[in-house]
Amino acid sequence: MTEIALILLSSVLVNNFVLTKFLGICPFLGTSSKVETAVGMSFAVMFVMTVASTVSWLVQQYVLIPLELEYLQTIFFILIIASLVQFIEMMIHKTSPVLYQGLGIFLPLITTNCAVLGVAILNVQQEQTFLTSALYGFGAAAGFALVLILFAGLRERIEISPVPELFKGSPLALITAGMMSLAFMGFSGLVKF
Amino acid sequence: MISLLYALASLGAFALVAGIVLAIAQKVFHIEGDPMVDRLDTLLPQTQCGQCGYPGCKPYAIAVASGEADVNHCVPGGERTMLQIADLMGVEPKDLEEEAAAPMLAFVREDECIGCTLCIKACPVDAIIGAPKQYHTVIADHCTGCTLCIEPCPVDCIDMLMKPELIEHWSWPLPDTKRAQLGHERREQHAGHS
Amino acid sequence: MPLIMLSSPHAHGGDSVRMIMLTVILALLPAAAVSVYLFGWLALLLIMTCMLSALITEAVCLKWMGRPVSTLLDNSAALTGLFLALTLPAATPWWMAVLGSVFAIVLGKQLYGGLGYNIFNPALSARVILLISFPLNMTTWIMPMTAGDPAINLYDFSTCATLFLAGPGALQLGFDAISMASPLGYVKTEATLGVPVSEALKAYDYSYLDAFLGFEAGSIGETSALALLIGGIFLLARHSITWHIPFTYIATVLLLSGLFNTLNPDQFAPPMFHLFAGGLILCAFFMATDPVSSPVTPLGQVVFAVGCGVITWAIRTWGGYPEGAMFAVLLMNCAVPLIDHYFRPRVYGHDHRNES
Amino acid sequence: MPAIVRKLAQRLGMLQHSFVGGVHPNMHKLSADCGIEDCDLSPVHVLPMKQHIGEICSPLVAVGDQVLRGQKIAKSEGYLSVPVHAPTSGRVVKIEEHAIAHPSGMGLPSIFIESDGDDTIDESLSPISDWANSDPTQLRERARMCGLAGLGGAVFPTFIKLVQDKRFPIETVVLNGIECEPFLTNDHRLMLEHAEEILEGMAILMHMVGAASGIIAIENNKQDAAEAMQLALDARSDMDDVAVMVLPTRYPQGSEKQLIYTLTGREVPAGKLPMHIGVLCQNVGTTKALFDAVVHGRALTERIVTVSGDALPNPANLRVRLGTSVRTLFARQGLEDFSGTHIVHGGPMMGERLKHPDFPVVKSSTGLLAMSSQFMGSAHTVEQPCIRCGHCSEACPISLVPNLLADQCRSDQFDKAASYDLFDCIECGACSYVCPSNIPLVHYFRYGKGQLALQRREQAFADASRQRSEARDARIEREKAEKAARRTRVRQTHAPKTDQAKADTDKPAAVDSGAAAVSKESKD
Repeated sequence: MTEIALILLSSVLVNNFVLTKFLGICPFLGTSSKVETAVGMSFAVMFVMTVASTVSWLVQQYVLIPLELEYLQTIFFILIIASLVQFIEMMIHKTSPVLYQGLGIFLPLITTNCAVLGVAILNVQQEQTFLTSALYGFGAAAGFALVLILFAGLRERIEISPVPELFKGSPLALITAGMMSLAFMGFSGLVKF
Repeated sequence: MISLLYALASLGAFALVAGIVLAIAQKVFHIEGDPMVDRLDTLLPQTQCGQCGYPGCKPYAIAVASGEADVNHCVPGGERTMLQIADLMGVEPKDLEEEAAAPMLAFVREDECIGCTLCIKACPVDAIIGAPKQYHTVIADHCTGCTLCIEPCPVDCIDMLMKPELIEHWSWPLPDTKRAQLGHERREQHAGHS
Repeated sequence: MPLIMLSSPHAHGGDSVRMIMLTVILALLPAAAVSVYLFGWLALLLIMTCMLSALITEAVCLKWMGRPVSTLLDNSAALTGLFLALTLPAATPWWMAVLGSVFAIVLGKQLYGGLGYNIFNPALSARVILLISFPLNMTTWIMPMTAGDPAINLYDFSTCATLFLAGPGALQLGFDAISMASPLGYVKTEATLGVPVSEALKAYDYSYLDAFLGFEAGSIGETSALALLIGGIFLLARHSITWHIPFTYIATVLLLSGLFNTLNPDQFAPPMFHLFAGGLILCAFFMATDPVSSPVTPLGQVVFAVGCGVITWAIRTWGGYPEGAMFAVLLMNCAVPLIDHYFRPRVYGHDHRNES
Repeated sequence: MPAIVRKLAQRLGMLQHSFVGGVHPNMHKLSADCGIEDCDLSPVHVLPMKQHIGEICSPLVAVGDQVLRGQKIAKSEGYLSVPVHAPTSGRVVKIEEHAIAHPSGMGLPSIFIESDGDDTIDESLSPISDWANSDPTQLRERARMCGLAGLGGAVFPTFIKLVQDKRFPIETVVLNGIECEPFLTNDHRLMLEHAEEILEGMAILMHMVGAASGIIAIENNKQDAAEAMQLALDARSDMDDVAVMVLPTRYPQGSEKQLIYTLTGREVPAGKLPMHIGVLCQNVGTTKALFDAVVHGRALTERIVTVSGDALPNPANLRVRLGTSVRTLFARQGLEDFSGTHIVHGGPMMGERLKHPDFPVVKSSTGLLAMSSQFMGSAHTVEQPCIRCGHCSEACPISLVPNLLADQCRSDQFDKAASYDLFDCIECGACSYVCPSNIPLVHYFRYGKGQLALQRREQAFADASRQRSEARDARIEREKAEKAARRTRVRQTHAPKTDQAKADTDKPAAVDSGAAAVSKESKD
């Protein structure tokens, strides 16, 4: 029980994928201009990441290792992720056309979200079990969701501020992300994992 | 050699499974038509004026939804409509090609009207009433000011008049302060490229 | 006044931003005075340098952005400089103070559009940047009231000026003699070695009275709980802040530490230690209540303060850094727009919050 | 006192309910000791065709007509409306647009009546002295006929509220003598000088809505008025369940919703009226007017106006006929030169600043203030950035978050502002009053509300246009189909078979090319 909590805490706060591992920066900046879009993106990423990390663990354990095909790891994982993304894309298009339009290109681009592949590969490297890899995937996605939604809130506020011309848009967004990253450094060492 | 076969077979099998799952998903999540068209259509001002190059608001909505038309062709809708469409479509706003004119109303000079009904046929919202050989009249509350009735009139008896300003419809402008100007600057900028 | 359209109301209560900022500066004066008493010329030099460089940076920024330089008179830059100085260790060299002020004004405030638009507390963000960039300098504390040591007399201007201009290296020999660990740092280090908290405190010769009055190592403005409380009560009385943030923040820390201390006194420090140690009171009364970077609504402020309290205590107890208060405030700053959105008060005549 | 503690105390019954927020502006009640004076008749009275909230009236008289005081000169069009009456006897000299007390500077069609000096009263409405045995609906019609509208400034047609509805029985009648606006003293003086009439009016109100109890609410800066009302109350034997309540002074206590909460601890649900929670709230001035209408059969032709302001030499409370020029009122009180002064219609917190004094006194004219540039300047200085101090949220009597709302209005996020309950704002001005950055918050809200109203109007128009357009397309389609069907029938009976096959293949092509030509043309 404690271990589960620690894994979650570690992947959400201490080893946050975006702010301490600097993975998944592209969707982090791309889909954070509105809180609504960010929430949609968060759910999509949470789904893809959790399922991808479990499926890829299964594939790794029961296909790649028995067949000694570890060198095909990346290809397999990308295939899994791409299929999942296709699936969620169809689902969102059906259930929420507005969110589909809002996410635009970033929805199919979850495929290339390095955080997703990163979780899958890190699970293999850290020799996680089935349960912990699922947890780790979910925690990483929750961490991504947390900072994405926080960041979207901040950006909505920045959007209506008289920011100097030179820093409008991405420059200030990146500076803000940097400041958030500094703040998240406060969590370092909180969980030794 | 064997391992290569394994690799090909497993990859192929996996791709097949993924393909089947996706095919089923495609069936389950199949959508009829384009839900964006109706959403876009509600944003348009429904003047049916054809200034966008399409024969009405709905055709323009269809064209925008399919990506065929740009978001900035609706003249009477002005900047606000353009921004809303761009927002809904998730694309960058574009500059308007034409400034929207002040809202106008068509008015038939009745003593000159010969009762030919051509303007009645031209009106896209049935805002002109009258029978053949009788004076025609524009229902002011229904007129969208699209000017489509001007052209067909053989005796040029239709004028476009400014819509009267009503005290009930008067609204406060933005406060005239430095900060408000900043806000406007931002809006212009937003409309420009951001 | 130009003849433009003016909406009601046509009367005004007379409050101004300038007065609000001035009130906070006044409220900080006791703490600043105590810091000068404890750390001598070092504290005075630090405060002066920070305030001056903050003002100059602000003036340059305003000029550069084409805004009226008279905006300086709103006192906000001076306040930021003072805030920053009070969170720095006494042995901070001048260049670090200047750098911090520039960070605070430029990165913390002006890039976001100036006063009122910053997301993070400017002084705290500069403090954290300095801490992460210069960890050694920022965790080197000196003993307050070091008047007796002939090598380093904090009440001697020339010694302090040398220390301030050339850094601790200039007085290496004597400096070690007066540097010491802060209580939080000491307890944390001992805890990693497996020493129970109570023994660590005994070994440190910790006294609650000293901590309350300010005779302990720490940033120049955070040591004296008494002076800070006087300032805080002044702010509350002047209605510059409301009770929500400071009260909830401190209560959360006390509650959490009290609970865990009761469960396991060896591993967890007692609540009173948490209260007087580090920057808790400074952060609770002055940093977390910074209006610009805290929530607007009372309920939002309570949520914000609970978050600050939990994070502060968690970092102090388990984290890698001995002090978590400023990280906690910065982290909660990130959440302010969302808190503002989700914790609005119930509007008159509406049954539920945010039912729309 | 912290809000939590206060709420808890209120729940436990240890403390009286009290609305949240509010401010304590400097009251400047300069004319509190000035008795009500009668103002002379004006040579010309200007009666705008709309002096209430609701639909505009249409004139009943023509130029040259002779009218009597109290004669109906404009009839209401629609339900939410009350008629307009001649304020004195005389002749209609013209009917045209005239400036009114409106911030836009726009005017309304108005009837100009030249006074003949006789002030002959129209006696066509008979007094109803035995109102206690009259049918409430008859009294309600009397209130409408006499043009009664809320004289506290909101001018909501009074008769609409005076209704007995079985679903919403009125339990309490609240008489609003709060007058929380600075400078204004007209209700104060009215209560001091006409306590008996007001009480009689209140009795009529209670009879009309069938209420058992009543409260007369007065702020504690008008102790003398409270005493006068109490004295008059004690003299009556039929109003045992009516109490005078003296409330601590706080702005905006006079706002209906806030007052009802303070008195009863119940909130008027959003979008509902006080009657839905069993309360009727009337201003003392309106109640006095109701008394006049019922007992004397007099239409609403005059009201008490506080003429005051820090730039006015002689503040006063005047009984003024509607339609009197404001310029003459100010001149009567010693102000002739308007350079450097600002005219405010209403109180300083909610009144409108007007660019010139050439507009008539109307039913909503509670006060006419001449303010110095210095006074106005303190409220209208350069706006500074919001420092999010939250003082506005604290002051807001309906718990909005004004600074976020203002941000949204400023950056045209109107839908978001609406979801933050922009339309619940009562525009009391407490937020702007306390704002240390001098942000004209109310102005932003008005801008936002106006823009939202405009958008909604445009949307409704667009929806209607779309329906008409779709109906037209459907009609054309149907006609085309009918025509084609007819043609086919005709061809089938007359033409040889080969021709018909040819026509069938030709026709769609022709239609297509026609449509293409049309779309090409419009593109050009």
